[in-house]
Amino acid sequence: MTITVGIDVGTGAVKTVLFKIDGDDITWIDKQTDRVRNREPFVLAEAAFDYLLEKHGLTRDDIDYVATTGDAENIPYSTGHFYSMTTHARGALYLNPNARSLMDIGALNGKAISMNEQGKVLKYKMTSQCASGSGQFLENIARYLGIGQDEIGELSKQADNPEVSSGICAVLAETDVINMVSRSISSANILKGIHISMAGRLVKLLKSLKVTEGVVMCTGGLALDSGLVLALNEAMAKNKMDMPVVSHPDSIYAGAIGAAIWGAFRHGKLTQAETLAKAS
Amino acid sequence: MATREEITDRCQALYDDLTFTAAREWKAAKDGRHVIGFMPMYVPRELIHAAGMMALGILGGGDNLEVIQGDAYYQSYICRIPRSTIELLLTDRLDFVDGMLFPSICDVIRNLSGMWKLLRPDVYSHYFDVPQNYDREVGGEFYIHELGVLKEDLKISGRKITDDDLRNSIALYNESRRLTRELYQFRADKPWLAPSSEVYLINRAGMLIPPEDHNQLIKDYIAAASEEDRPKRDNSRVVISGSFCEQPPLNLIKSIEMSGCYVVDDDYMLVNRWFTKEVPTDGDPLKALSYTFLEASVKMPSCFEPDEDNKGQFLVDSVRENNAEGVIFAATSFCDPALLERPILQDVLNDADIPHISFKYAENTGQMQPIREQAGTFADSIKLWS
Amino acid sequence: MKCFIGIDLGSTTTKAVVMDENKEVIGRGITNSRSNYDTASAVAKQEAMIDTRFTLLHKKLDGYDKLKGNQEVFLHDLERNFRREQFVEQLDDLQNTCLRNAEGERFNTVRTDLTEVLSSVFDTLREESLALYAKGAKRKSDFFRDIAGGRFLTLSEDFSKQAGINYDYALNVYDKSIIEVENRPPAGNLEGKFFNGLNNLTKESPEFGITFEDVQGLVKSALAIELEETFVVGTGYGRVRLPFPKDHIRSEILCHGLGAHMMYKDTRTVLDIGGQDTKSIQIDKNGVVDNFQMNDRCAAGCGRYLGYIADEMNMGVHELGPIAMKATKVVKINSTCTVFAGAELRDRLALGEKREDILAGLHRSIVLRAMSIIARSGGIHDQFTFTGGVAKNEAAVKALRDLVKENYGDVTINIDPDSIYTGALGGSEFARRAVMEA
Amino acid sequence: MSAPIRKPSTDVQKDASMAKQKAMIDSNFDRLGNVKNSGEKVSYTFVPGNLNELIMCFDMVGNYPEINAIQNGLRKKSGGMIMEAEKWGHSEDVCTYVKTDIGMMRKGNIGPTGQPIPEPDILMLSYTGCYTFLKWFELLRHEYKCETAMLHVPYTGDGKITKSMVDYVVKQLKTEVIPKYEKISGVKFDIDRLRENLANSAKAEDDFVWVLESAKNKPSPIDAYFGGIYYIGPIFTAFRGTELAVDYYKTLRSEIEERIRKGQGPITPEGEMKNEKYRIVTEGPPNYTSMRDFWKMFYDEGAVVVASTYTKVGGTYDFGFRHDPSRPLESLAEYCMHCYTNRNLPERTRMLESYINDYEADGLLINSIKSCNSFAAGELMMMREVEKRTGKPAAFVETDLVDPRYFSAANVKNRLESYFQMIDQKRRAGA
Repeated sequence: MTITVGIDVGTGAVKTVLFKIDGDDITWIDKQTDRVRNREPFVLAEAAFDYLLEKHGLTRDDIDYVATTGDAENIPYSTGHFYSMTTHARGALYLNPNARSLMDIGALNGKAISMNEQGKVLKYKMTSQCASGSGQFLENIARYLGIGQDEIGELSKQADNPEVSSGICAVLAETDVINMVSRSISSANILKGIHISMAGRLVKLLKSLKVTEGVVMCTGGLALDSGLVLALNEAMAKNKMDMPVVSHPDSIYAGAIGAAIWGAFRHGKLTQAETLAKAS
Repeated sequence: MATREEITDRCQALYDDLTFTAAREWKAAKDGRHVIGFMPMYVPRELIHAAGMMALGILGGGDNLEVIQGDAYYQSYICRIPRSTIELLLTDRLDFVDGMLFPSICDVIRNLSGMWKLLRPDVYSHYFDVPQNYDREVGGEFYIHELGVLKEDLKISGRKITDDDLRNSIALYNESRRLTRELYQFRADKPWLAPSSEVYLINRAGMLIPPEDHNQLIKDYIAAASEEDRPKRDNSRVVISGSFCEQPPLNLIKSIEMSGCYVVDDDYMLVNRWFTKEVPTDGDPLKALSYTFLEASVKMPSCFEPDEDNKGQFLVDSVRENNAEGVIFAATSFCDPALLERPILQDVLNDADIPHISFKYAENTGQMQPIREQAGTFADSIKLWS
Repeated sequence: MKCFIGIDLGSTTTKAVVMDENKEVIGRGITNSRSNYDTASAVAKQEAMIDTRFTLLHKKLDGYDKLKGNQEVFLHDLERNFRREQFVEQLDDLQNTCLRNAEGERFNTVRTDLTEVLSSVFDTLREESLALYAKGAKRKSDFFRDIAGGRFLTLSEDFSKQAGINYDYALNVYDKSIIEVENRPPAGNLEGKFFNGLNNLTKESPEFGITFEDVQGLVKSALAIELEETFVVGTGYGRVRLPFPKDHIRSEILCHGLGAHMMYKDTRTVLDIGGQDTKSIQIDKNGVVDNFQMNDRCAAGCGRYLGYIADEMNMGVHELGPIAMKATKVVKINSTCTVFAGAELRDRLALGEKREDILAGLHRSIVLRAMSIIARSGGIHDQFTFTGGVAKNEAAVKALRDLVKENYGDVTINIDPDSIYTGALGGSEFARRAVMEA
Repeated sequence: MSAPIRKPSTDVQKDASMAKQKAMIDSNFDRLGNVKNSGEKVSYTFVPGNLNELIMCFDMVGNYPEINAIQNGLRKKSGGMIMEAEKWGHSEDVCTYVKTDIGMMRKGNIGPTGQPIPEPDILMLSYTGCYTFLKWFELLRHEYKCETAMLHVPYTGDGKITKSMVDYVVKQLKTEVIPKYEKISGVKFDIDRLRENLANSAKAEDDFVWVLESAKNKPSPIDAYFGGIYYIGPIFTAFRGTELAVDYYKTLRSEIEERIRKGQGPITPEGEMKNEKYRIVTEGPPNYTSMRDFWKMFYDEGAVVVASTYTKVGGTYDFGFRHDPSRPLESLAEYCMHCYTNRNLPERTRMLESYINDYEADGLLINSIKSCNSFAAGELMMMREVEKRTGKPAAFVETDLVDPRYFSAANVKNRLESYFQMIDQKRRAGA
């Protein structure tokens, strides 16, 4: 039996999970999210780590593998680091065994990743260049419109005549939105417009991976935005891609989960190698 | 003999020096010396050398040059190398250069040749065309003529190039290409002994100092590096493709390695190993250069591939020969030749079952996180699945 | 009296200038542009008209012996008191709006606590307003959103913590309410605010030896002068959205050129860094535009860049400059994208660079972009004038001075404290010419 | 595009050439759509440096991917095609002409008029003025695995065409292009047929140049940018060398002679340009996806384009070049090298300078195109030079040929308005 901790240090939040893994028997023991909001992410990470251990009566020595992912290559108490696409793929598969691809929608860029049934990353595509259509942009606009992060999804779903901004640059797109407000376009239609353009970009990424089967999982900070998930499904239909895009209440933990699971896997490999070395 | 640190420190200093002190000093050391700059692609450096001149590679401004004038001349959707090169020119960092060659790379560099003529009408500059037709009678003849024109132009050195001069220079550059290939082979064999950032710096130094000096430097490096005991990491082996013109910041090369990849082949500064075989040192030297160009050039996106079946095969060959596990397409943003070629190469790799990833960079890319992320994921999959 | 008005509808702020028949500027007003352009120009105009009243009052007080040469100070203090009246008025409005928005369904579970938090926040804000507008106090901005907003965020975080509720709620209520408040033109009753202000002033500063009754009449008469909107010219980014006929609209290039010429008649090169536009303009000795260049499709390096950075660091945009001035070195920032600069900033912080050094780098990178645009338009010709919102940022000005010197040597650099009004000033002159020189 | 406002007596003639032009362009699409029945072989090639006279010698029908992209842009179909190509892995950074074509292919290769575009029997890589072309046809060859003829046209980097360059191109025609065409078409090359075609070309070219130069009149009877796009259609594509083209330019010329006689300005989609307020020279391609909006911005301000470089992409005839039946292959070689973007920057700058002076223009407007580096790289340098040499102000806007994402109407309008107001202000100050 292996006890592992997965720590995902992201731009917006630090996610920490505790797992007990025994071969294929994977038990998720606990989880913790801390929004960064201008605090020091590494301090948050360590605090969350210790908090979870204490809560379950564990010490650092009890942990077989501390696996980090995200912006956490340099955490001193980590056993090993996995890059976020590796961990999101595995996490998505854990959350939904039918997932064969995922869209990771973060604050600054989006990624589409395809994987096999064991969670191995096959292909991926990232957005780049300019930040219009990023999660950060959506957050800025929502704040400007006076809409809470958790309200965005429901509101966007009420859109009746979405207004899509043409802007390639986030700053200019922001002005487009201000112009929309001055033309009395409703917040619902503005948000939906942004969702549509984000979804268009993401589905474009996914399409280039040429995935044709399985479920498309949403992970990352924006996975809980139901309006975006709807827009993604609409964009899939428009592109004649016959796969459902789904989210999971724990989607934001995908990276941390993946890290914990890969950590256990790697731990197994390492102990095996050690045993072999001792034997010989 | 110099230690590995001393060699790489010297190369790092050459790399960091945006005023080209080494070339300036070479020029100042003797009256009548001339320096000819060239953009990063094939130019017949043998001719320049034979004329008693130094061929100086102009590879942009890197991530340490503040570009003001250059941005005034270029729109945001043009790659970075021409703008930093203009900046180098307008800030008098190239004031000692006696001529500029703009080889056949792309539309942007081609137009840069005209900008040079407008900005520095009194300094020799020339768009150096190479044939895209590989028939000796057609492209070959044209190219011999182009070489002849250049040979004439280089009379600004005050020295007439004899055939023997040229044969000697060819021999010297044959040696340079052989050593560069040896360096690459050394790295492919033992990548932990020759980190890519070091190999890059050694290779790059060849653009900035005379070939005699550089040949010795490569030898010294290989000797020093082979002596050392450096830890071998659990890295995956990759080939870099698409970086033939604008150079990545050194941090990017380091980041790729840090995130778990050993680079075992690349297309940085191809001019150092452009010919895949020796240029004959007997017979008519211009013919020798021309025919070798037609028949033994490396493959890269600026050159037409007449045989569809052969398109992209070079990359598969490189992966096989170097035991690589995948290919990283690292192309400059807005680089039409590299980015348009990429889908074809990816198809070829897919057919050969070779995994690949791709990202874009600029010479001044400041954010390495997305790059580490991608290279790291690539390395992860080796770590987890091998 | 005849008033010629120029309105510069920018992407972040809207400015208005009132000019009289004699080409004298008698009033200036500014507001956030935000979502409603009509409101923004109405507010800016109203503010300029208020400022005009002060100018008129100034004229009335000129020969008023009882103040013994203290007219300037007196007026300044009166204006400060007037502003406080205005501030409290808007604060009340904001509080009411917040409370109304807190009625929303999503606050059901926390309403009691939230209402309490809000009340505590506003009570504190009202108390603080005295100090905020006290004699000699420095305010970081003239905008209600900036003054009230920054403090609101800090206070509500503290009070939310005490009340044990998530700070997001208060934040959300604020975001909803501030827009409503901003889009409501301030209430009319000018005289009331003048008199309240005057009343406070006479109590606060007995040293003037002036009673309320002493100047009440003068104030009344200054307010009674009829201000005729003789001709209004609109300019700026949003000018096409103004409900003006075509001959009342001028490009901001012409207006900035002319405005700069009016401030400095020997200026030849004008740089304006606005919210999402950077313009470099070459003008001749008459203020006629010879050439201009603007940033391209991407808004990299414009004023909004600083806004993003400020958001990223959770501070007001006005605080950036002073921090950057403390830098001991300038960290190189390569990202030209406004939004990605935030990511680069985090990268640098993670690498252990100091905040002030990074900020110095960010300011330099903005100015570098501007230098390229200047170079595109033909370089700098003596004298050089720097205008726009960013001209108020000392770190940007420092970076500009350094770079101008590095690239063009010793050049006279003009920066007027009122440079943000340059476009509106040019507009008002166009308005004056349209009538007086027609 | 909606129909121009018609005025009975005068515009009937205008419509005659317009209708003729449209019928010609459409007829080529018809011919392409009908190859299954006709059995004609299909040759793909590019506009700059195209060898239409030669291709005609082999009875082949020409398909011009650039023209398809333009037509798809005008019909607002290009945006979806570009997205399609990007979905298939093409970078957002690269040329949208290519991506429109690849996207069209991926979507079933239905041409802009709704007719199918047949697969190529041969790709004629008339590699002129642009490296992107090279990659473009390598991509198509990768897809279709068909015969490809590569014609390397040397760039006139030093501003001149040398004998070695001409020999090189002629040799390629003889050893690469003609044999491949003979093989694919089964038709033996007949140099006399080529001479005949070239003679037709030269005739049409004379009238074409006359049309372009008619803009020297005040007011100009034509718009040499927006209107010019229609005028270049036949001569830059499948019709150069045909009698049809000779006829078209004759008709066009007589219409314009009539307009000059009556002192009329150009016809625009918004109606006749009544008051020529500004005379402008343009550099760079237009934007096709919002062409009407773009043109209207000129119309609203009374700006007429009197000379443009875009109408020289398929040959700089106004600087003296004519196809010459007496030197058939040499003249084809020289034609290729004479195309606008195959000229070096100093030459291009000189051309612009002479346009400003010869056409008595008020200034230079550069529409810089995101997709086309051949045009765009260096335009800012040219702008400065032209300003310096002519003393006339220049303005710079950025759009794209066929990518609707790169046309920001508010942005472009703001700049154009500012520019025209500036010229106006200067004029008043000078008066």
